[in-house]
Amino acid sequence: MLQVEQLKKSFDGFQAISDANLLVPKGEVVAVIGPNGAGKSTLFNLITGHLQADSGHIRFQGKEITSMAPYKICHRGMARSFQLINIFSSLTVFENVQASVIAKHRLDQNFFRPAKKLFIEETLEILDSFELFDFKDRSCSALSYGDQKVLEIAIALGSKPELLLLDEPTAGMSSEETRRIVNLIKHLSREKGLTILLTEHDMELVFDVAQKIMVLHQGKTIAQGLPQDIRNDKSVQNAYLGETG
Amino acid sequence: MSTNNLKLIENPKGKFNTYLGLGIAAVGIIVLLLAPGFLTQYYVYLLATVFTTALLATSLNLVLGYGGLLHLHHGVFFGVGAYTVAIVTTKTSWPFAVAVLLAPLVAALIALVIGWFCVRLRGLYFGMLTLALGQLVWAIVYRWNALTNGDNGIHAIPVPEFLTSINSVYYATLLILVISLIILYIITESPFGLMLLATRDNPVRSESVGVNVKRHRLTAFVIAGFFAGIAGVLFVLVERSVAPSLLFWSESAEVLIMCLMGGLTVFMGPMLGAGILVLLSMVVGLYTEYWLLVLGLLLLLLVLFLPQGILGYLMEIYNKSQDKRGGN
Amino acid sequence: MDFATLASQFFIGLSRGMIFFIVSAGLTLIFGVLRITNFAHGALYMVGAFIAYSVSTLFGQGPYGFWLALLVAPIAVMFISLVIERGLLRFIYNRDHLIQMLLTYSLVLIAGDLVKIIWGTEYKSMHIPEALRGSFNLWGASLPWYNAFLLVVGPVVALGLWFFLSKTNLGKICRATATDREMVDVLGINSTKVFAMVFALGGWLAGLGGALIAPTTTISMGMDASIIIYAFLIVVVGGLGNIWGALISSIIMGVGEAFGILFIPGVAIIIPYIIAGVLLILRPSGLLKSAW
Amino acid sequence: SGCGSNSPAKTEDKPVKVGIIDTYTGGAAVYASDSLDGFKLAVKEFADKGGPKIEFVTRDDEFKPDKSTSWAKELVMREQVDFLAGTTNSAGSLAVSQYAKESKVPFIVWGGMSEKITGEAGHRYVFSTLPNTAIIGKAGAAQLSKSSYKKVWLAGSDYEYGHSLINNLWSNLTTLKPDVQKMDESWWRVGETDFTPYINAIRSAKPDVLVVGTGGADMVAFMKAVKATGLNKEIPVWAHTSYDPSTLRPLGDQAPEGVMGTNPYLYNYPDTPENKAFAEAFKKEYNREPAAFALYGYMGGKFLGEAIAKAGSTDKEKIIDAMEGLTIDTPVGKATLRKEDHQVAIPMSYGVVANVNGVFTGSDLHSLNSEEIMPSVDQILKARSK
Amino acid sequence: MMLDVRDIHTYYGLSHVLFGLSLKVNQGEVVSLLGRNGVGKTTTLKSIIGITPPKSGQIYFKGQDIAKTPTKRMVKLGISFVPDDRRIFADLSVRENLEIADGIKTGVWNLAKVHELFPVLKRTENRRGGNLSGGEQQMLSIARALLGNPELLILDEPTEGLAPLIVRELEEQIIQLRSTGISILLAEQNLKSALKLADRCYVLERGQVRFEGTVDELAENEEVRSKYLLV
Ligand SMILES: Nc1ncnc2c1ncn2[C@@H]1O[C@H](COP(=O)(O)OP(=O)(O)OP(=O)(O)O)[C@@H](O)[C@H]1O
Ligand SMILES: Nc1ncnc2c1ncn2[C@@H]1O[C@H](COP(=O)(O)OP(=O)(O)OP(=O)(O)O)[C@@H](O)[C@H]1O
Ligand SMILES: CC(C)C[C@H](N)C(=O)O
Ligand SMILES: [Mg+2]
Ligand SMILES: [Mg+2]
Repeated sequence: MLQVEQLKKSFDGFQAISDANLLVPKGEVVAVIGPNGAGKSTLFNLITGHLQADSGHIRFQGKEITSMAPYKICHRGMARSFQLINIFSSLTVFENVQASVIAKHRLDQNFFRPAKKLFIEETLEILDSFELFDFKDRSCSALSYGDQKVLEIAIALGSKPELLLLDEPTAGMSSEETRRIVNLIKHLSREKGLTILLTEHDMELVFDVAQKIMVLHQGKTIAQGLPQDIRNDKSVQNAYLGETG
Repeated sequence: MSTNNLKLIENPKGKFNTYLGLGIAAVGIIVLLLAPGFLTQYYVYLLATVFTTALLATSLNLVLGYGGLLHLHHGVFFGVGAYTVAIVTTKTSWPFAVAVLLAPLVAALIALVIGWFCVRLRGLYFGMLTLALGQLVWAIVYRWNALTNGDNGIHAIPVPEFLTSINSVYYATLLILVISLIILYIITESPFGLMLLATRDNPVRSESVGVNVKRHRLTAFVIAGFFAGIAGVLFVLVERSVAPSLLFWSESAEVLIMCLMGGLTVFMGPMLGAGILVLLSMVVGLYTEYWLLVLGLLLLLLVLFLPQGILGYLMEIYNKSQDKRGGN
Repeated sequence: MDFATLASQFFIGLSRGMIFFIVSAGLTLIFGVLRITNFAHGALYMVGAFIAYSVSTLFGQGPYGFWLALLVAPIAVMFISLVIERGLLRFIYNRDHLIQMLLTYSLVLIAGDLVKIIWGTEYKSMHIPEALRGSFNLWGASLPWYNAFLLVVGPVVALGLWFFLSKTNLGKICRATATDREMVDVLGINSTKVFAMVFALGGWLAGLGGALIAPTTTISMGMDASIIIYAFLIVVVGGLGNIWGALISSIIMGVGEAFGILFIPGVAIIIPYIIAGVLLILRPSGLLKSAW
Repeated sequence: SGCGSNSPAKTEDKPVKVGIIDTYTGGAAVYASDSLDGFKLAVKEFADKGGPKIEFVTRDDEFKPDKSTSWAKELVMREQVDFLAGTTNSAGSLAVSQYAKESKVPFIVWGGMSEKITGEAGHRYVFSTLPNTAIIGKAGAAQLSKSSYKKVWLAGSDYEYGHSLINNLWSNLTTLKPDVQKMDESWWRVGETDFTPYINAIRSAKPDVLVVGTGGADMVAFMKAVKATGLNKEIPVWAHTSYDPSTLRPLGDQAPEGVMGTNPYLYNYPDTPENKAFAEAFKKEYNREPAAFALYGYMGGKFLGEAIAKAGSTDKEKIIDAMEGLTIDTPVGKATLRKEDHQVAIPMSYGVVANVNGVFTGSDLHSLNSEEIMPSVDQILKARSK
Repeated sequence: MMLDVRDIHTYYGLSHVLFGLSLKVNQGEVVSLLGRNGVGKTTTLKSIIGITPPKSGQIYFKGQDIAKTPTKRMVKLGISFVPDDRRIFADLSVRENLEIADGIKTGVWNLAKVHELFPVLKRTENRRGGNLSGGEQQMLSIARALLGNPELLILDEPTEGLAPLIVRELEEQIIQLRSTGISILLAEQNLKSALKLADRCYVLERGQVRFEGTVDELAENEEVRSKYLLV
């Protein structure tokens, strides 16, 4: 599904990603872990085209997408959520998701159909499956942090992706909310057959949902494999797991 | 602290009861239809000027308020539209209707060219490039004596017989204004309009749900240019003359002020601002030499006490009262 | 075109660039630290020129008049700026960018009419001091002494700003405030004072620019509108908030315009916009790193 | 703007109301305030004599042509004035003139100098009470043709006045001296502050003479730069109004000596009793010497008042008829509003800036009578038929 | 008592983050705030320092209510703060970063002394602040705070994102600081680190204190640890 090879990216001389490699098989949940500043978000930004790679390759469904514009990558079936809340702050909850659905149907340049009447069913369905139905007419800035995080994912799903990237979907969430997200991820993966790539610092969650883990450390992939292998990997323990206890 | 994406207002989309809105609009139109009956000629003329400016301001707001782009030189497209009519009618033998149809198209074309460069820039950089390129257009119009008559402008632009009386001009501008506003309103309510708000709120996110943000902004820019071109046509109908100062940056600054004065958050806001500013500059100018001082002081008070604009402020009050009534 | 002409035109352009720099340095400083788009900067420049005129006239336009004007006018403008900052701007620091622009724009309108009320509409002219009159020979072409004087003042101001910003504690605090006001507060430094001071310094520079230009031209209303557009283009092209960027683009603008006047005198009017447009298209976020 | 009314309500005739649109702010405001004071003086003189009664209101166009027209509309439609007047900006004059024609409200131009106003764009409803650029150009060419200049550099403010002046001067000069050649032209924006680069560029091309058409604040700044760069010592310079007090007063002792120029009027030239009386009356009223624009405004008022008296009516059309070909006494002698083109005919003089007993003023003055310098009626008719 | 926070409620705009939180820091004590991401540790610290002043509640510092005191006066009062994201002035050199903080409030700490504590800052003094590694930035940030000569030093996740080696070094230095008599309030996610450094701990959950006690008490309380700290 997704293949990253020898990716490199530096900012003003600082090598944020020095050698990242990743293979995401179709239908699996893959987690990228690593300490703060390892380059996880940067890697995500490179994959989704928000940043341009210095060198290396990213292939999605067999086709090269390195440094392609984000909207084109989205059209090919990849969607993402963001680590920090990144929603359309002045729109209602409904409109937030609807905007994404409209873009999916490529009607974003349509001038003459009232937006109010478009894709109501489809949007409501998504809102419903995310338990956001009751808030649909609220301004999204009035949602709680947890609900905003959920909305963040709902927007991504509006584009009906085949591959979903989640950047720390439970960061800053309470344990109940975290559980809600875990269930959601499992649901999306098992029932909807979505391929999911995520980052998380919550190891419990990672080992719970991930079928495969990649460890990033100082911009390098230091390990990649099944969860139990990663757990026992010496270098990973030194670089990351060891610290979090 | 990101100033790259202009975040213009806290709650940029006023909710408004559609029926109430329609009702107010209908009453407004009826009053305006009857107005020439009991106004002196001059005020009829002044209202026609207000209509022209109102369309210009509303078209700017598509980019400024809805698109969140700091467009500092919208007057260029207005001027280009007006000049197109002036040049076609005085330098060619084409019928007037052709001039009128051509004007918004030429304005949109210029907007396409300028916009093509500008949409790649953000925030104030965007604003300054609109300014620099717009001034370039101004300088060309100012200098190209053979075509534009230079600083003198073009006067006595011939218009069809039925558009010579001030009352007929009034009704013509009103009609075109209303049609344009309806189209603009439909656009703001369309998927395009919704996505425009989305790109303003969060361009990065818009891009990742599959919107080509640059193209979207460019489209908005061109549409705004198109309607500014129509406003240019109205200007010619009302004034029957054009001058390069239409394309000078200070003119654009005034339009910007109108938008802010009325309120960017509300579709009708810029129109209100246009009305207030046009009337103010005329009326205060009659009584004091220092009308700019008066305007400056008013603006100062507005900024300090009503930063969301007049209509924006009224909407806020309205929304609050609605929220209360709606209960929890 | 002989070398002497090119050289003297270059120096004249450079001295024009120095005025641009002095004015836009103030603007960019305010941009960088306060993050305010100060439209009133041009008005402050104009007021500086008028005050310089008045001071110089008070001394019968004699030799002391000019030097005193050069001293007094910038300081007077600095105080005006201080009043503006304390009285108005500080209430809108956390407001939207456009709102801040609008407030400073309203000051432009007010200042214009106040100048008219105070100084009247008759245009004013201030004399070049005896010592700086006339021209001298430079490789066969002549360069006015006053332009040479500007070529000295510009670098002195640049050097002063450099010294102030990189060598004094206050300068360090300014630069720190530009990147992170909250953290400056956390360190126990009064950022409010820094803001007031930077705005005043910006005003001082605007006033200095006005006082320096005053003897070379007619002091009249409308001076503000013509400089502010240049200053904005320069500041943005240079990179918002970057003083050295402003220096470079001032020089490009001044010299570019001078050569435009030399090579295409008929259409010199479009040159600044072409320069700014091309530079912005080539470097969409300014020549040097922006503080934003 | 404020209203100024000077008519004692003693005759039963309704007063004629004049709407003045002029540049009361910005770089050209001196001219407008001079002409307004001149006009007021004329109005006052009529009032003192017991009629005709003239009322007026003023509007500030800020030197912007579009402002001029919108005020013209306001004055005609709302204020219902009988006459329009003013407009220092030539482009503004042309714009207002067009509206005057449409609305059939006569317009007396005492500020805009473009020859188009009474030339190709002239019509029944526009009058000019100041020498236009055709006249100035002809006089200037006459002055310049006295010396052996060959290579000429033309320069000016990049708008109607500058272009029109330079065009007229150049075409007259080529007729008088077919061997002159134009080196190049420089054009600066209105409101240019720094003339050094222009002057340096021109100087390096070494023309025989530099001919300049600029006005207002730019004129003062230009003259100042001429002095500062010492250009006047190297290359002869010609500029209209170079020795007018409005230019020289702000320059003080920094006026560039030797700059040639044209100007129809100085408070002490022509040295006649009529002029002395006018200058004294003006000085008494406004505490300064009248400059050329004071004369233009004064003549505007004079022509209007005399025409009303002659028509014996306040009907606009009748006043126009009376004005056509009207001759009056002015400080510069007899002045006629030519019937065919409504352009005032007065003598024009030329001279150079000189230091006369410690005061900078015009010297070496020569007068050309109006027949020598007015464009012929044929020329006008030909221009209009285009 | 050095610091006494009583029943504070803090909001970000409309969202309510701290719900009646109270805590105390005694003279010369090291107190640690624990809790998972987003429970409000940073917000508590920012409320004390005045960046996000509480809507209600009191904060007493040496007996004086400082709940409404602006941030810029905290150093003069004797409180210094090291934010979690370090907030180094990237464009200033290391030395300049220190110099601007120097002399606001005089006391035992000066440039020489902080160089003694963090020799690395002497070695890198001419480097751009933004070019330092994460660990060096953390030390610079602490040094900068120390130059304010605080009686109470507030540290937000000082060990976050640092390599284990650097963490150990930093812990040493914090212990050294404590021996100089400064009171320290720190937020930590790293339980090991917290247990090593602190005298007492507060465990937060959703903007409220759920556990309060000495380090030993926490070490023994399996339930609290598994429930609120997921360890
Ligand atoms: N635009 C940028 N300019 C300069 N440096 C950057 C930029 N973006 C990220 N970095 C640096 O790159 C490194 C990797 O950052 P990244 O956000 O990818 O980390 P992460 O692994 O996602 O960490 P976290 O777990 O904290 O989210 C960090 O040191 C960061 O400071
Ligand atoms: N600027 C802000 N605006 C709105 N909400 C915020 C803001 N900053 C933090 N929050 C929210 O407040 C809550 C508490 O955040 P806080 O940063 O205090 O947590 P924390 O315990 O320090 O977490 P961490 O361990 O991740 O640093 C979180 O839900 C967070 O999302
Ligand atoms: C400034 C003046 C010299 C302008 C001149 N009166 C004109 O015709 O425009
Ligand atoms: Mg990350
Ligand atoms: Mg925190």
